[in-house]
Parts: sequence; C-alpha cells; structure tokens
Amino acid sequence: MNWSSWSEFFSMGGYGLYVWGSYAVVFLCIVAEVLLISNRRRTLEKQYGHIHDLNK
Amino acid sequence: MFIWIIKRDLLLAVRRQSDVLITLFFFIIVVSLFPLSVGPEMNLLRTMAPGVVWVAALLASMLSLGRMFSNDYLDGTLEQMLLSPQSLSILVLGKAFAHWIVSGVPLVLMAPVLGIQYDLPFDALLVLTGALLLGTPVLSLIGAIGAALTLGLRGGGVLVSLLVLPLYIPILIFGAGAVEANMAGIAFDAHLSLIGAFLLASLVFAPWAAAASLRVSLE
Amino acid sequence: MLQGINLACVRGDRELFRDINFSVEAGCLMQVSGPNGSGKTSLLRMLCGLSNPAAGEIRWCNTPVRSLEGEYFSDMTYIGHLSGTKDDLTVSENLRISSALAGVEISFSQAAEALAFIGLGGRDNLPVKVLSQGQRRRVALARLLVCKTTLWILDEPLVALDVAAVQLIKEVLERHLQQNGIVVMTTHQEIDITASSKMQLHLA
Amino acid sequence: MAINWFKYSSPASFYTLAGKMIPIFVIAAVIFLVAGLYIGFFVAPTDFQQGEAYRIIFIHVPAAWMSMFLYVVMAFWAAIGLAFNTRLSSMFATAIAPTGAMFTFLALWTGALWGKPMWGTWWVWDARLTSELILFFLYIGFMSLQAAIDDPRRADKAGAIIAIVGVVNIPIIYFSVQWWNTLHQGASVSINQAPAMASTMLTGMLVMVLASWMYSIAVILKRVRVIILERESHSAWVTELQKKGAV
Repeated sequence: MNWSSWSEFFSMGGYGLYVWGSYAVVFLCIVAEVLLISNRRRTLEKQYGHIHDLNK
Repeated sequence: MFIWIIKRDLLLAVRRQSDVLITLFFFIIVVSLFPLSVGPEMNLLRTMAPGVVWVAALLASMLSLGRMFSNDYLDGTLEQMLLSPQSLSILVLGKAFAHWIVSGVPLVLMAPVLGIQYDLPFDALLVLTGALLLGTPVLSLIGAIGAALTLGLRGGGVLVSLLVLPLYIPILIFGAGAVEANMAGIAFDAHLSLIGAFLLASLVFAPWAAAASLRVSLE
Repeated sequence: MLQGINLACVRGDRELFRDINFSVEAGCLMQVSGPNGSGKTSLLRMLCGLSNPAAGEIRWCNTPVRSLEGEYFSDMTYIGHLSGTKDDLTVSENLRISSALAGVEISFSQAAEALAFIGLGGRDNLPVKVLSQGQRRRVALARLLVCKTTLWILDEPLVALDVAAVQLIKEVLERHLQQNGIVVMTTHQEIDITASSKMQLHLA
Repeated sequence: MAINWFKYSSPASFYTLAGKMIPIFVIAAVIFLVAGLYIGFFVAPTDFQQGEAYRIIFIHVPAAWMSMFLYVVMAFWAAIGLAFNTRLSSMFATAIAPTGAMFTFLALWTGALWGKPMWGTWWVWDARLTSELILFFLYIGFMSLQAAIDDPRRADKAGAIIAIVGVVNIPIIYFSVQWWNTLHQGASVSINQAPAMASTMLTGMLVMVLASWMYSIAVILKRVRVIILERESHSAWVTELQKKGAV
C-alpha cells in the first residue's frame, strides 16, 4: 500500500489536480455518454407510443 | 469523352469569369492579410511565408469545391454524366482536372509574386511554385470526393471543408516543409517526391472514390 | 428487350411499389401511368440504372443491367424532368456536348440540322438561359434526334411543349418505334402514338 | 450445433441478441475497471522520475489505443455495409463513431493534463498528440456528414466512403506528422519515451485497456439497439416487441 493516509492519496504527491482532473473528466464523459443513449431511447419510446397507434 | 468534359468546364469558366477571379483574389487577400496582422518585420515574415501561402492555397481551392458538382446536379447534366458509356471515374477525373486548371493553376502562377511580398529568396520561390504545382492537383482530386459526398446537402460548403481538410494535412506539411528546407539549405527533393507520390496515389484512388460517392448521392 | 422482374422500391421507409413485372420487346411502347407520388419517376430512374431496386432485377437483352454497366448506357437514352443543359452555353454547344457525353460526337452542321428539325432553327448560338421552358425542353429532346440508342426512357417528355412540338415528338417516337426501338415513357396527356405493340403499366 | 451467423445479421434477431450480451460486457467492464484502478493506484510504485503524475497513463494510453482501434473497426464495418449492402453493419459503424470520438477527446484531455506537470505547457505539438487531434477531426467529419444527410441509406454509404478514405489516410497522416515533428523539434521531447515500465504498471495499464474494451462494446451495443429501433420503427417486428413490452 503506497499511501499512509487518505489525504496523501488525494494530494497524489502534489499532482492531485492533474491526476484527479483527468480521471474526473473520464468518469464524466462515460456517464454523459450512457445518459445520452438512454435519453435518446426515451424520446424514441415517447415517439413509439405515437408509432404504435399508427400501426394498429 | 475526357476531353469533352474539360472543354465544357473550361468553356463554362471562360463564360463565367467571376469564379476564376474570386478564387485568385481570395488567395491574394488572405496572403496579404498576414503582414498586416503580424507586422512588417521581414525575417519573421520570411519564416512564415511558406506556411501562409500554402494555407491560403488550401482555402482558396476549397472555396470553389462546393460548386464543382452542384451546378451540374441542379441542371441535370450530372445525371447524364452518370449515364454516359464512359466510366464515371474518367469523367470525374476530367472534372477535377478542370477544377485544378480553374482554381489551381492561377494560384501557382500568382504564388511567386506573393512570395516577393514576403521577401523570399529566388530559389525558394521556385521550390514554392514547384511544390504548389505538384500539390494543387491533389487538392482538387481529394476535394472532388468531399464535393461528391456533400452534394445537395444544406450547409454542404462548410461540410466539405470539415471532411477534406484533415486529408490535406500531409500535402500541407510536405509542401511548406519543402520551401523551409530549401531556405534552410537542406535538400528538399524528398518533400517534392513525397508530394508526387501522393499525387499519383490520389490520381488513382480519388476518381474512383468520388465516382462511388456520386452514385451514392444521386441514388 | 427490356425486362423487369418483381421490382420493388422503398423511398425513406415508405414502400412505393412491389412485385412489378413487365417485358418490353423491340418496337414496343410502354406507358407508365399512375397518380402523383406513385413512384413513376423512381421506376424510370431504376430502369436507367441511376438507382438500385430494393428488390427484384432489371434485365436488358437477358443480362442483368448491373453487370452490363457501360454497354447498357450506350444503348439507352434517359431524359428526366431536368433539361440537362447548361445555362451559360449556347444551344448548339449544349447539344454537341451532351451527345458527345452520350458517346456520339456530332458536327456543328448535324447539330444545326437537328435543332432546325425540332423547331429551334435560328437560335443555335443563343445561350440557353434566355430560352423559355418549352424551348429548353426542345433542346433536351433534340438529343433524341442525334443519339443512336435503341432504348428511350422519357420522363414526361411532353410537359411545357406547345401543340406543334407535341406533334413533332410524336413523329420522332413513331419513327423510332418503327425502327425496332423501345420507348418507356410517362405522360399525363393522352396522346395516341401508333406503335406495333403498346403496353400500359399502372402503378397504384 | 452450427451457429447460423446469418440469423444474427438481420436487425430483428440481432436486437434481442445484443440485449442479452450488454449486461455481460457491463459486468466485465466494471470488474476490469476496479481491478485496473486498484493496481494503478495501490499496487504500482511511484515513478522515480515523474512522481505520481504518471498514473494518468492508466487512462491516457487506453483512450489513445481505443480511439485508433475504434476508427479502424468503424471503417471495417462501414466497408462491409457498403460492399454487402447489409444495413446492420452500417448501423454498427454509425454506433461506433461517437464512442471513438469520446475516446479521442479523452486521450487529448488526459494528454494535456499529463503534459502540464511534465513540460509545463498544456499542449505539446508532439507527433502522437497531433495525430490524435487530426483523428478527432476525422471522427467529427464522419459524424457531421452522417448528421447532414436525412436518408439513412445514403448517410450510411456516404459515411462509409469517408471512413474508408479516412482509414487509408491515417498512416499517411501519422507518418507525415511524425516526420514533421522530428524536422522541427528534433525529437527532444515526446510521450512515446514511455518511462521504464515496472511490471505492475504494465499490467495495470493492460487491465485498464481491457476495461475500456468491455465498456466500448457495451456502449456500442446499447447505441446500436437504439439505432435499430429508430430505423426499423416502421417494421412489424418492432410493434410486436412493443406490445410484449420488451422494447
């Protein structure tokens, strides 16, 4: 285990800003992408209600 | 058939002088903007000259790309071209060649004059013109693919530049690199031969790809 | 001989028509009729090879058109809604260039003769942009006089034409059919063209 | 039993197959991610040269590899779709593009953040970062072309052509940028002098690459399902699915 305490872990040897900055953006992008797809799916489903009646 | 396409396009260009002049004046304006922005300090301009001239040539030849096929598309001649017994790639090669003559060659002839504006030494001007002479046909050929893909799309003009600019980058690098190498006194023939290789490759592949894109766009 | 085997066409996600079968022999006129938006133009564009059918196959002299490519085009002339002429070029230049692109190089005199026949006598050196819509249509149809193809695919050739022109085109088509040519056309005006065999293809 | 691959080539049956596969890849992605992060942060030693900042490579390198790899896979599916006219493969290409663009952006972002502590500037005109930037433009070009065309069939084919032309040009662009970089800067500084890789660092990075693979497959399958629904909305099988509530 490299880190003696959590605070040292977050400071990341002084480079905390850069390391956590990049990891945060990666995490944000992944979440954003997944949300985008499910949002696209939800608008489709709303539309489906419409399409479904058409085909009846 | 190949000759007829070129004859027709050059006839059109002669009838409609403005297209040729617009491309040329755009090139001249863009190149002479830089000294105004960067300051008249000579050796700074000299180091910038190849890059500026090449980027201006890129943008100028892209200006008229949007119209390469769209006029024919609107008045139905493009359909007839697709239905001609001659293979479509040859006709597209003719179109690209005509586009090069209309928007490439004037730039090549004007480049030395503008080079003097940047106080380029004489042999650097020669290398610049030679590199442009080899490079501008590639711009028309690869541009033909972009023009064919974005046929009839709203905002097609902007989209062409987005599609085609990344593909121009090797030409830009070696074109500007050739002149810089010459000014730095190192051998520049490697650059020119690479542009030549790129020209041959695009002569073979670009018409075929542009023909395929035309068929896709006109389906 | 032109054959269509259970052709189908999808535009966007709407199916315009399906299972269309026909066979047009030499010397036969096929008229494609149907309400607007029933896919007449799409069918014609499919026949001339501009677009691929969603299903089925088109055969020219019993070989699929897809594998013929160049040869098929040298046997076929297609005149669509668009006139296929350049506004800045003069009438005779347009005619000579469009026929050259179709593989038949004609001289100035032949072009002048065809234009005279179609009723554009004195206007050889006028740029097309000054012509009326009817005259532009005549320039497009003038190509039929100079081309040496057996199959003609015409999309509403008679639109914007005056009575004299319609009569002229009727004669041209009849002469072509007598020489064992094939005509596939769409038109809304009822014109009776005497032909050895006539077919009617109605798209619902 | 012989798997009839063509059974899955029709969008309808692939839709349900993808539905079953997504959870598997999601779980795999999470497992690899946790393992990778654990190794990266708690097992791998601090680098004597770069201190702790080097830990960014655990996402920078996978992102860069994925961006390059996904473009090639996208071009592959686009070419298949163009050649065999199979709609599903073109849908795949359309589905891959956004994920590839995201990875390129991440590679650029993490590259910049790694460059700052190392060389003091956010952006280094290093050969690999520059070609990553150009790759980003290629992705944007592909996506904007497909967005500009309404008819999905034409969009697929046009996208396929630009993807194939792009993939042919990637090596050319990479070597010309590489060559351009050495000409101007004289390779003093470049990221590809990867620090001497301790074994744990390497394994950490490889596990992270696996995690990004699993993640990409899961996300792309998810997006393909949505695209299939969008394009097949008129067909009958979608409405039955809707009735069964299994959409």
